[in-house]
Amino acid sequence: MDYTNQIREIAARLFSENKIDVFVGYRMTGFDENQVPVLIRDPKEVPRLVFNDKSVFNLTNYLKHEHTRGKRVGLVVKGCDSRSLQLLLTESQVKRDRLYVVGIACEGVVDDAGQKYQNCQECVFPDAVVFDEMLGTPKGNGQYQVNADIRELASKDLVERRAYFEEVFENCIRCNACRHSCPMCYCAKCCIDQESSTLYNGANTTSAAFHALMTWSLHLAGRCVDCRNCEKACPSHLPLHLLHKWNEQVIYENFQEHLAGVHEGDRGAFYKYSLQDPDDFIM
Amino acid sequence: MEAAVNNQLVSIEKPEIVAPPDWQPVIIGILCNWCSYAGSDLTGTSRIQYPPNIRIIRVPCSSRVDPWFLIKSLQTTADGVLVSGCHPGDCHYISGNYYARRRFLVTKKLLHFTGFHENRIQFSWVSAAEGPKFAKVVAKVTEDIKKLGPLHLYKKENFEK
Amino acid sequence: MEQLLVPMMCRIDKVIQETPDIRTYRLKFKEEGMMDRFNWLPGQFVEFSLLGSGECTFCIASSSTRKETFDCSIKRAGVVTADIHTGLDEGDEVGIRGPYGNWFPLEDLKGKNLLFVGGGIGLAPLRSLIQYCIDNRKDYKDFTILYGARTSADLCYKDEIADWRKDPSLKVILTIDKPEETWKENVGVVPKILEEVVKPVVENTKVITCGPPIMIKYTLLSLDKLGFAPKDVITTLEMKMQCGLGKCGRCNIGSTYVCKDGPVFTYEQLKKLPDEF
Amino acid sequence: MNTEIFVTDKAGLATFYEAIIAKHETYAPVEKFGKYEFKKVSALSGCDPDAPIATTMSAKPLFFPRSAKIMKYTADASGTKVSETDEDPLSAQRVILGMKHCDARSLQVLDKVYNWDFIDTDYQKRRRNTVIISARCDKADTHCFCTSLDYNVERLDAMDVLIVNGADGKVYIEPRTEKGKSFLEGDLTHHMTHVRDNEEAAKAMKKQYDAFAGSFRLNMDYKTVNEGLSKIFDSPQFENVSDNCVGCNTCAFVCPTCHCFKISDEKVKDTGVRYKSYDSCNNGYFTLMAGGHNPRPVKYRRWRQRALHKFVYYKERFGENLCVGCGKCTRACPVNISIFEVVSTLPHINNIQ
Repeated sequence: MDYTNQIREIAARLFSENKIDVFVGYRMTGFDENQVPVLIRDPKEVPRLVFNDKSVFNLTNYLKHEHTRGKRVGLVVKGCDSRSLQLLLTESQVKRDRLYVVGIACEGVVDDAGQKYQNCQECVFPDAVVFDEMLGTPKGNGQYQVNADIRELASKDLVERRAYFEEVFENCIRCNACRHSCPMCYCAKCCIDQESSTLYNGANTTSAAFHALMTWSLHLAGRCVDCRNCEKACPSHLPLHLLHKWNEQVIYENFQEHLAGVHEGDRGAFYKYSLQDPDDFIM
Repeated sequence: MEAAVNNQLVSIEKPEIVAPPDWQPVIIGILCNWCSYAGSDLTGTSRIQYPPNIRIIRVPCSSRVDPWFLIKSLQTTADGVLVSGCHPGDCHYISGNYYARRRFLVTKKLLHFTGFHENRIQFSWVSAAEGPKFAKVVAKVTEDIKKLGPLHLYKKENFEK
Repeated sequence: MEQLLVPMMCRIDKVIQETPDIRTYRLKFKEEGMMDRFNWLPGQFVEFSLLGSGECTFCIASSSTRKETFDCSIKRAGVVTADIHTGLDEGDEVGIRGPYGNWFPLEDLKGKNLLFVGGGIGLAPLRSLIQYCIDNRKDYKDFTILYGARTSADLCYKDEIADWRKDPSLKVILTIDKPEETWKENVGVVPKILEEVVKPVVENTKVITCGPPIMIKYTLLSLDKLGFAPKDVITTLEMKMQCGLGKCGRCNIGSTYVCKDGPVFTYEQLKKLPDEF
Repeated sequence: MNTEIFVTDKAGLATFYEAIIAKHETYAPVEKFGKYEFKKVSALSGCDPDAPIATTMSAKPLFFPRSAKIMKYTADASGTKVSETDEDPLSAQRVILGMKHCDARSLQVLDKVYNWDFIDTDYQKRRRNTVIISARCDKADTHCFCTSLDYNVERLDAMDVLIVNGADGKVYIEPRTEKGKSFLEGDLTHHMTHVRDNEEAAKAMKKQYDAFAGSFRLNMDYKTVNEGLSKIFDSPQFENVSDNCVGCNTCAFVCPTCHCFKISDEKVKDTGVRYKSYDSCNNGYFTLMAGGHNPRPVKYRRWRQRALHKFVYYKERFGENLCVGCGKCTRACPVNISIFEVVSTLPHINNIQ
């Protein structure tokens, strides 16, 4: 998967037609195989753009920053990124007419070892769902499957699971990188770090991590697109996908819901209801 | 599900936590203003007894209950949480409790997945006329939580001593 | 360092509602003899904590020459100050640590005419210095106090200002931003009154100013215009602080720590700092 | 020259480590969730003192805890009682194994700020009671640039005991401080050969260092960086380089020299605890004052503060760079921003090879 040349052409064309103010893409770090997101404002810098299977970061994250707000943006999106873009559009966070979206029919991105990421192996929607222009041949949708880690963990008993997650929460350093790198976390003020003394736990303790991660994942339930920006950002390498994938699975199985951000105008499972929803757990 | 070992009450999720002999669970009850709160009021005025472990918070509607409240309760003081609202179809705001139902299920499942017993958070539909039912629900929740033993989430150790 | 961050408990002696959103808390240490050991100079600040809510930085608004108690004037602005306003009453307890920071250059001020320019809650640190100078009256020459607020209701320390006015050697000029029916004194923003009404003598005069950032900015420009040398203009800076000890890394402007090297700076020093306050 | 060196082999080194773990409270890199972190260990099998990769988090939490309790309080009718916490700031001696040079050096840098004016006694106590045993890296990582900064990596005396794995399979153990010297006395080193002013050993160690120093991909001249950055406060360049930063704070949390903290209260009814925990200048609310004024309201200003604090402000104030060249921030950054790249290109110097 290498669309470097096509993306450079598109970006150059958009700049010359004066359709965009800034183009968000990837460039090489210049010192290793990895890539850095880059915001290109000057058409002269277009040749720095690249795109291949190391283009990992979900660029829709930059739509929430002050740097692209109010600007006309050109953007490269993979399958999962386009789903978060779809949700951002549905939630009125970005304006469609200000965007030029280059969709990718994604074949999965790889980590440092050249191994495909887990979410790419299990990807259901590899093709961009929102785009102005599509690169690559669409592969069609995959089959939803239960995450392997979830299956393994769910088979353990309560005491083991509690011990496992206690370790997860203990290793959390409360840097909030997960939240900052999540494209769906755009609140100006987040409830997990409001500087309001009675609600917020500023301390860096296990219980504060429990509170922050659980609340965060529940606020993303039905909205998480499984791009795993959070997990890749986590300096403690915590398995944050467990929380999100579990919620996704619960919603998928119990409410027969689609995955987040697939359909236009679909705000996610928590914004609608059905009379047939399970009721047996309520007294 | 019996958590008692050698007559000592231990936490079902974390057996190394042993309850002190005089331990009583703290349960947070989050009740909707229009049905369950009125129902609990009726329980009181009808002089029906129910366990005193519950601390009641009144909210406008069960859909006001953000999953955050449940997490926060468990994190700080509560050993269990009860959320109660109007029966389906009876919501004062037409459909609030239908939305709430979805959230509760996901929250309950997630807590269960991360190693908390399912009975730590419980839900009920109690209408304004169901005073006896409210007493029964509280009695059941208290009984359940007593069996589960203390939650003793990480935070509490900071405040004891 | 944890021990350095533990506050001493104080009891609130008196609460004075200065304006709708400013209250003055008169404090006294609970521990016997602590009041004698607690020595401060005008311009220094303390960390005021409402246990359970958090800590805030406030300057001490009274002079160490009147030492039975000390005052902190608190404006309702953020989360903790809102908790302080709603939660604290006479007899309640708060934590205090301090005093921290530097103080007004008292030695340099000796034998000079003093012009105090204050705005809103900015009178609080000046009040400490004014009280100190009144108590050491012979060391200083003429006093002029120019004080402005948005409305007449927003003027702090009204009783004390009335006292100052009784003293013939003190010239007190008040101003509010917008005209009001019952208001008989000056109307207009502080820099304008400074230029048009006060018309201070430049020779042998030191100016001490404190107020909201925007007022300070224009006051400094006016003072420049009037011909004051930057070294004769003294102001206090406001920065977010948490430890007050020069460790938490919050209050630095360039390599200057406001909590250690400040909060009192001369205009001359300010000009050298990067523009980040 | 007066150097004492203990010579042994790989097996002897393992025995040495085992003896330390058996005798002292020991911390060493332990693998957790696919990365290394300093943890208390009870057996050599559970840890890896010679871990080839540096720990993701620095050793900073062992000296400056992630979240330290400042005090507890209880309020009742008779008034509020404040008590200091029972947290022990370390009274017994402890040993840290496998600390890299950069981590050890960072403590020397932090000493300056903690021993300035108000003295942090807890930090000092932890410092005093810790013996640092450091194995010199064999090879620099992609993001390492410790040799480019203002300290002599070869003669660094921040660690108490230095371990060098010679190319010939021999292991050289050298005490670098008085504390290290007295630590090595006794039965810890019984099975080793003790040599003094041995040229052969010195040569082998030098050779190892040269190989290590030669493996650096990143080289810069810190003086040019210090000087260059100090002049460009108003440069629009900061906006460009901070463009792709997502403001996630990770860099500050993993940095061995970042020392900013916040103070926060937690309460349950009438009791509460006050904590001091890490904070980062990349947080939007880091300098947000009550009332809404914020001196650093936008990302590039916060970013500038971080870069300049590291290479200009701290240097002006304390005479050291607040950076040890460990590259932890670059490895942790979700978008791979390299602090080396930024500071070396910002003053229009181009040293990336």
